Amino acid sequence: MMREITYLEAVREAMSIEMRKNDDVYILGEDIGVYGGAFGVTRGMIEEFGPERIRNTPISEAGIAGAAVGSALTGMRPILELQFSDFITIALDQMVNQAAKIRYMYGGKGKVPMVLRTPSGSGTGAAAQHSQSLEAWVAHIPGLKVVQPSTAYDAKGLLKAAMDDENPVIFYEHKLLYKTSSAVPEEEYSIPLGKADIKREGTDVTIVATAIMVHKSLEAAKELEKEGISVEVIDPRTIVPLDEETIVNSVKKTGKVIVVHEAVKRGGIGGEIASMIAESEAFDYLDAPIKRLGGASSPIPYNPELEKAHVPQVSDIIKAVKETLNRA
Amino acid sequence: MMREITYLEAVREAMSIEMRKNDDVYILGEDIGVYGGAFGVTRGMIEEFGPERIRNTPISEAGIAGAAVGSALTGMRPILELQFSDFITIALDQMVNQAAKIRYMYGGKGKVPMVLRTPSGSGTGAAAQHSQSLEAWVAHIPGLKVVQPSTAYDAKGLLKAAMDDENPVIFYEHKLLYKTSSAVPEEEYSIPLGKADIKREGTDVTIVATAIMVHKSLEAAKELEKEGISVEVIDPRTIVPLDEETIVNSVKKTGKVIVVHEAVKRGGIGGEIASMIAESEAFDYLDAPIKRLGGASSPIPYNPELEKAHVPQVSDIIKAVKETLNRA
Amino acid sequence: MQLTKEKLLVPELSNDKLIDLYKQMWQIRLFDEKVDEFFAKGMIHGTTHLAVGQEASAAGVCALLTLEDKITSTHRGHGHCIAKGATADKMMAELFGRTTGYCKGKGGSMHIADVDMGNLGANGIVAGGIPLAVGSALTAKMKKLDYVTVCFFGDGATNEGSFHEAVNLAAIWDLPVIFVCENNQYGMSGPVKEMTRVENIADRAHAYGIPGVVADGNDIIEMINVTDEAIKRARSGKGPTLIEAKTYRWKGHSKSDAKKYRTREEEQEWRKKDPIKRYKEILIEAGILTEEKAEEIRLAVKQEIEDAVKFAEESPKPTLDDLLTDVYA
Amino acid sequence: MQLTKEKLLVPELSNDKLIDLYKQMWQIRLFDEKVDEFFAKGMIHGTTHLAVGQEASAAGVCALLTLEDKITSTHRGHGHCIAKGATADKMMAELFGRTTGYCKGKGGSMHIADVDMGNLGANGIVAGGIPLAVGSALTAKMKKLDYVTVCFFGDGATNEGSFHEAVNLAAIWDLPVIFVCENNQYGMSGPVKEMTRVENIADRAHAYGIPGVVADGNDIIEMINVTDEAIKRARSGKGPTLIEAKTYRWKGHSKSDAKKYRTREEEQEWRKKDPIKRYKEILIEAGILTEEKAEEIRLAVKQEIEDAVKFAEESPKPTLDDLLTDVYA
Ligand SMILES: Cc1ncc(C[n+]2csc(CCOP(=O)(O)OP(=O)(O)O)c2C)c(N)n1
Ligand SMILES: Cc1ncc(C[n+]2csc(CCOP(=O)(O)OP(=O)(O)O)c2C)c(N)n1
Ligand SMILES: [Mg+2]
Ligand SMILES: [Mg+2]
Repeated sequence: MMREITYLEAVREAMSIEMRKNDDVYILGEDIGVYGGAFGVTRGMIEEFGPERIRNTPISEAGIAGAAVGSALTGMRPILELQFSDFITIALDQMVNQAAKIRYMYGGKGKVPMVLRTPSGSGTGAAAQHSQSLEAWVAHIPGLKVVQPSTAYDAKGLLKAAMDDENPVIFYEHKLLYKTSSAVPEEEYSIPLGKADIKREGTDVTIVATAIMVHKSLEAAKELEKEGISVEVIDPRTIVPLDEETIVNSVKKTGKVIVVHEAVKRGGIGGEIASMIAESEAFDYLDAPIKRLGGASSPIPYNPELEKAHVPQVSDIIKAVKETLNRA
Repeated sequence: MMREITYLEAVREAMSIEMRKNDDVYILGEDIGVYGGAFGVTRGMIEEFGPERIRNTPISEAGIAGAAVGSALTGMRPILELQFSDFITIALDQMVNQAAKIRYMYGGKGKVPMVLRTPSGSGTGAAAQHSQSLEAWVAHIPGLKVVQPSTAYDAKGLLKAAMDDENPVIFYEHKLLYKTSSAVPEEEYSIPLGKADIKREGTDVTIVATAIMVHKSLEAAKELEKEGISVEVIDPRTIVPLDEETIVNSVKKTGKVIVVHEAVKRGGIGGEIASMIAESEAFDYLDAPIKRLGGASSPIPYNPELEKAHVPQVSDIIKAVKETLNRA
Repeated sequence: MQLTKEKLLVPELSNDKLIDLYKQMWQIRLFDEKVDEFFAKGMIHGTTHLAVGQEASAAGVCALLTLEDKITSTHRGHGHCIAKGATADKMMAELFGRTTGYCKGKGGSMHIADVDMGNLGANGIVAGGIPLAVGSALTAKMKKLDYVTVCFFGDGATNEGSFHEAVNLAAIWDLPVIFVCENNQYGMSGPVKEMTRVENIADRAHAYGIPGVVADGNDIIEMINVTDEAIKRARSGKGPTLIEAKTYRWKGHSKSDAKKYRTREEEQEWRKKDPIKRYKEILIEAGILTEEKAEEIRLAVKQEIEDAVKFAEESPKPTLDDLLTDVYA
Repeated sequence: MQLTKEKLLVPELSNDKLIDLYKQMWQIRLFDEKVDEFFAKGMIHGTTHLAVGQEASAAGVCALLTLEDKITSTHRGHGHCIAKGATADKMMAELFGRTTGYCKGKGGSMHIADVDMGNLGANGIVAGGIPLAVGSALTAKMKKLDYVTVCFFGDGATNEGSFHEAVNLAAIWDLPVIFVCENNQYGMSGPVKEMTRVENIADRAHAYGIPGVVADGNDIIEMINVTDEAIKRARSGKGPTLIEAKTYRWKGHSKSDAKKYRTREEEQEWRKKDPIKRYKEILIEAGILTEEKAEEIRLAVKQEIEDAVKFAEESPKPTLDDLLTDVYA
């Protein structure tokens, strides 16, 4: 049987394998050295790769993002670890106004092969400034690819593809998934960016869910199965590029769809996915309105009960499925 | 007959009237003094209000945004002029992680009454880093209100409401609208945030359009009228709060809807608006799929023909209306 | 006031005030020690950053502040809160996520604020509070109010662009703000010596044309003296000062920290410079305090913290309806 | 090399090279004069920022660079491009939005780049190129390549957080980068004297523990000399230098600028320090150039620019399909 490792280990393993093969790959970020990074992802790596390639930086998100872009433009393949995805606010100018635009703006000359890895999501009690899910921002920017793995297996394969990409990729790791495990091959493999995964097949309703919501949706599907409801759960895995085909085909099959993410519902990527479905050939197959579930329209509260109430839970998903089925 | 003034003058007038009445209001920003701001909006104001209240700043978007937030928190009512809305990338941490969250995060104590005014949009040939429309970013953040006036009249009234608001408001001015004129009362008036305006009544199809797309939609409506097609054009005016009721009622009436904005379609606010409609009671009235028009998935090119091709034009809107009617 | 042969205290402070400050240092330490205990037991949600060992800078800097004066604080903010007048009960209630907490349980350790009392808030964003402090000082200047704003931040924060932009603004506008860098030698793990090439963080003041002062952050008397000067400068319209308080955090960065980036020996060296012990010795030598009285104070504070815990535990939790209170957009 | 009694040129440059530099200064000036003319006539789309009056820093700093060396530039970047080897025809084609332009007409004035030639790009974001330069220098260090990276930016840019963060990074990592601040006394309109409290921008180097040098930015010989030293430092692994070139832009900030923030007298004073004229006089005094030869050069450059215009005008425009070329996400 294949060994199981955690999501966190999968991320680390993908980087380590790559770094052993390719000297151009290095990691930079705050406290990624002996400290091992805020979540321990790079723990042990400085011992293997040394401080040049596991490059501890000052607390300077704009500077290190720009340094990553500049080094990528001149031949390196940096992996930038941003301690919390909320701090992308500070690194955003370099990612959006430089990294994303350079190739196009320079008439195709110049490329920026880099990965910005960053943990997102709530559930750790870190409150309003350390718990956001802001992937919709970068997904809105032409020139950035956006990845959100939900399992250890996917994390390893998607990170390999991200590192191989010639263009900037924002790679979101979910904090609550770091300790979850799945079977992961020891050798390297790549999961193409833009290929959704049907995490569970079903016939009555499609759920498109990202990151941790994949797991909540699978739990909901299990519950619903007991009531004879067959749920298909699709994990897009990358929101840019988005595998429209897999999603559309599923909706054509089930005729009902719910989109679930942890990010605030208002202006979240769910609107894009739902609208894409509605604009597609699946529209004529829809038996019920497309429902979206997402975070509440408030900053993320500290109190643990409120924090949970902020994001969709299994019970919310079950409720949404039933409402959708009743509408059909 | 009421005098006409430009959109730019309307913005300036709203600020001047308010500043004459309320000493707590001041403006800060780069080159807003004798230079009059990058687009000339504050021209003449330093002569009337002096350099303390028309406060020229260094080129420090993060610093001045934070200074605005801090002064708002302690009793001032700052208006921050950001030279180009693309530079919100640099001011974003203060707006998103501080301004938007302070009231909630502090348990309701503390408020941040400030307006961030900034010009957005393409069409001036300023290329990839000076032409974006990033309103979807801030609309995604609980705690920020987002305004996009399309006429001089609306600009004056909405800015008054924004200045009166006890909370942070992002106020987008469209560069190509600065020189457009409309009838504007001399005295002050307020247009409530969250109240859409039906810019043209119609019965066959609803267009929800923002900022400059309001005008392009009205042009399209005029053309279509010649062919006997009656178009209703709704201008939400504020995307947070969004006047869902006016939009939903219109769609219930026409059964067909197109959402148009200049921002990149992928991940733009159109997805939110379209999904909101699909989730509402209007769903059952829909005779055709909801169409969205928005900017292409590329950075904004310099060449003027390509620059135009990047964003929806009147002909694109006409085409979309016809396709929608054919589907119905 | 000549406290002892070596110690001159410049501003006039009563003996009661000096003893109060001693008490306050214990409040800071014992509050954080208690929080540490709760985190170790998993009794508190989230994370926390403790200021044990850094009590002298919070207490010393705030010693001369009035109720009208403001502060901005950091992720490591409990000490600043207490020094600015926050009480342990409402702070503990906040950490317990209760409605009686400073933020009704919605902010937690990194966001304790009390705007009415002049505490403009702890901050989870490193350097995030620096521009806020400048804005607060701008209000004072524009409204011709007499208050000063003290802005606390760490050594690591001085590598953020926000630090640079904000200090420059305060400098060119001569704002009444006092920048207090608590240089505890490390960021989360990054040693200040590797993260900058300057000898002292205070040297960075040159880049803004303002005074920069290095102080022994574990000596409350020195902290009071340098702050006194900075406050006078600020209140007389002469603009900001950057004070660097050299100090050390005794605990790990946050709740989980193996402290691999520093040695146990270094920790021991710094523990010898315990700011509370040093202050106690000065007060005793000056005849203001006795060992017995000192112990009494410590025990009283201990009880105060226990009472705070009780208050927190007995306080109501928010209901789910509270998720959307204080939401306006 | 003792050029004249006063002028010592430290690095060894041939007379041909020195004359080339004179020509280059005219290329920079006449290119921008031509662009100015086109904008005034509304013949070019968008906006532009001209470096007329600042020719000595671009030409002087780049005089010693090899093809492998890199530069990052700014919104006011035409001069840097030319100094790093760009040709007027492809630059002009870019401004005309043609497919033969450096960016196929998609970048425009603010984004001219030629990565293969070591020009990592002009930049529309003030200070945006500074971290990029640091990244480029990091590549050199990590790959053990011998190139240096020159990072151009304005006085205004030094108030951005990116400047601070990036220079600090370069300093702690001893990166081979040369920071060249072209202090032309103003941002868009903000006078450097009001936007900072330092006497010289070069003083900011203290905050990073690196050398800061003030130079006469209108004296190409001085620019070459200080750059020479900085390059040697960089190539020998000693890290970055901050050079401040004091200079002045003759034109308005961008195409529409009433220049109310400065006086006509000040402009006249600076015009007297015309860098081209000064250099010409030195070369003539040193016996390297004659008035006749100088005029010949100017006329040749003039023709070159006319040819560039012709090239641009005759070049094809992109088709609508080009909107989505070079798009990957
Ligand atoms: C913008 C930002 N970057 C990174 C972090 C993560 N972080 C929290 S505290 C800290 C170290 C701060 O160091 P310093 O400023 O010296 O304060 P200290 O913790 O030593 O008191 C880091 C990196 C953060 N909260 N915000
Ligand atoms: C981040 C950012 N803020 C503001 C601007 C608008 N802007 C363009 S150039 C300029 C002035 C720059 O001054 P300086 O750095 O001195 O360069 P100079 O124009 O004098 O060459 C400003 C404010 C910008 N392009 N980018
Ligand atoms: Mg520290
Ligand atoms: Mg300048």
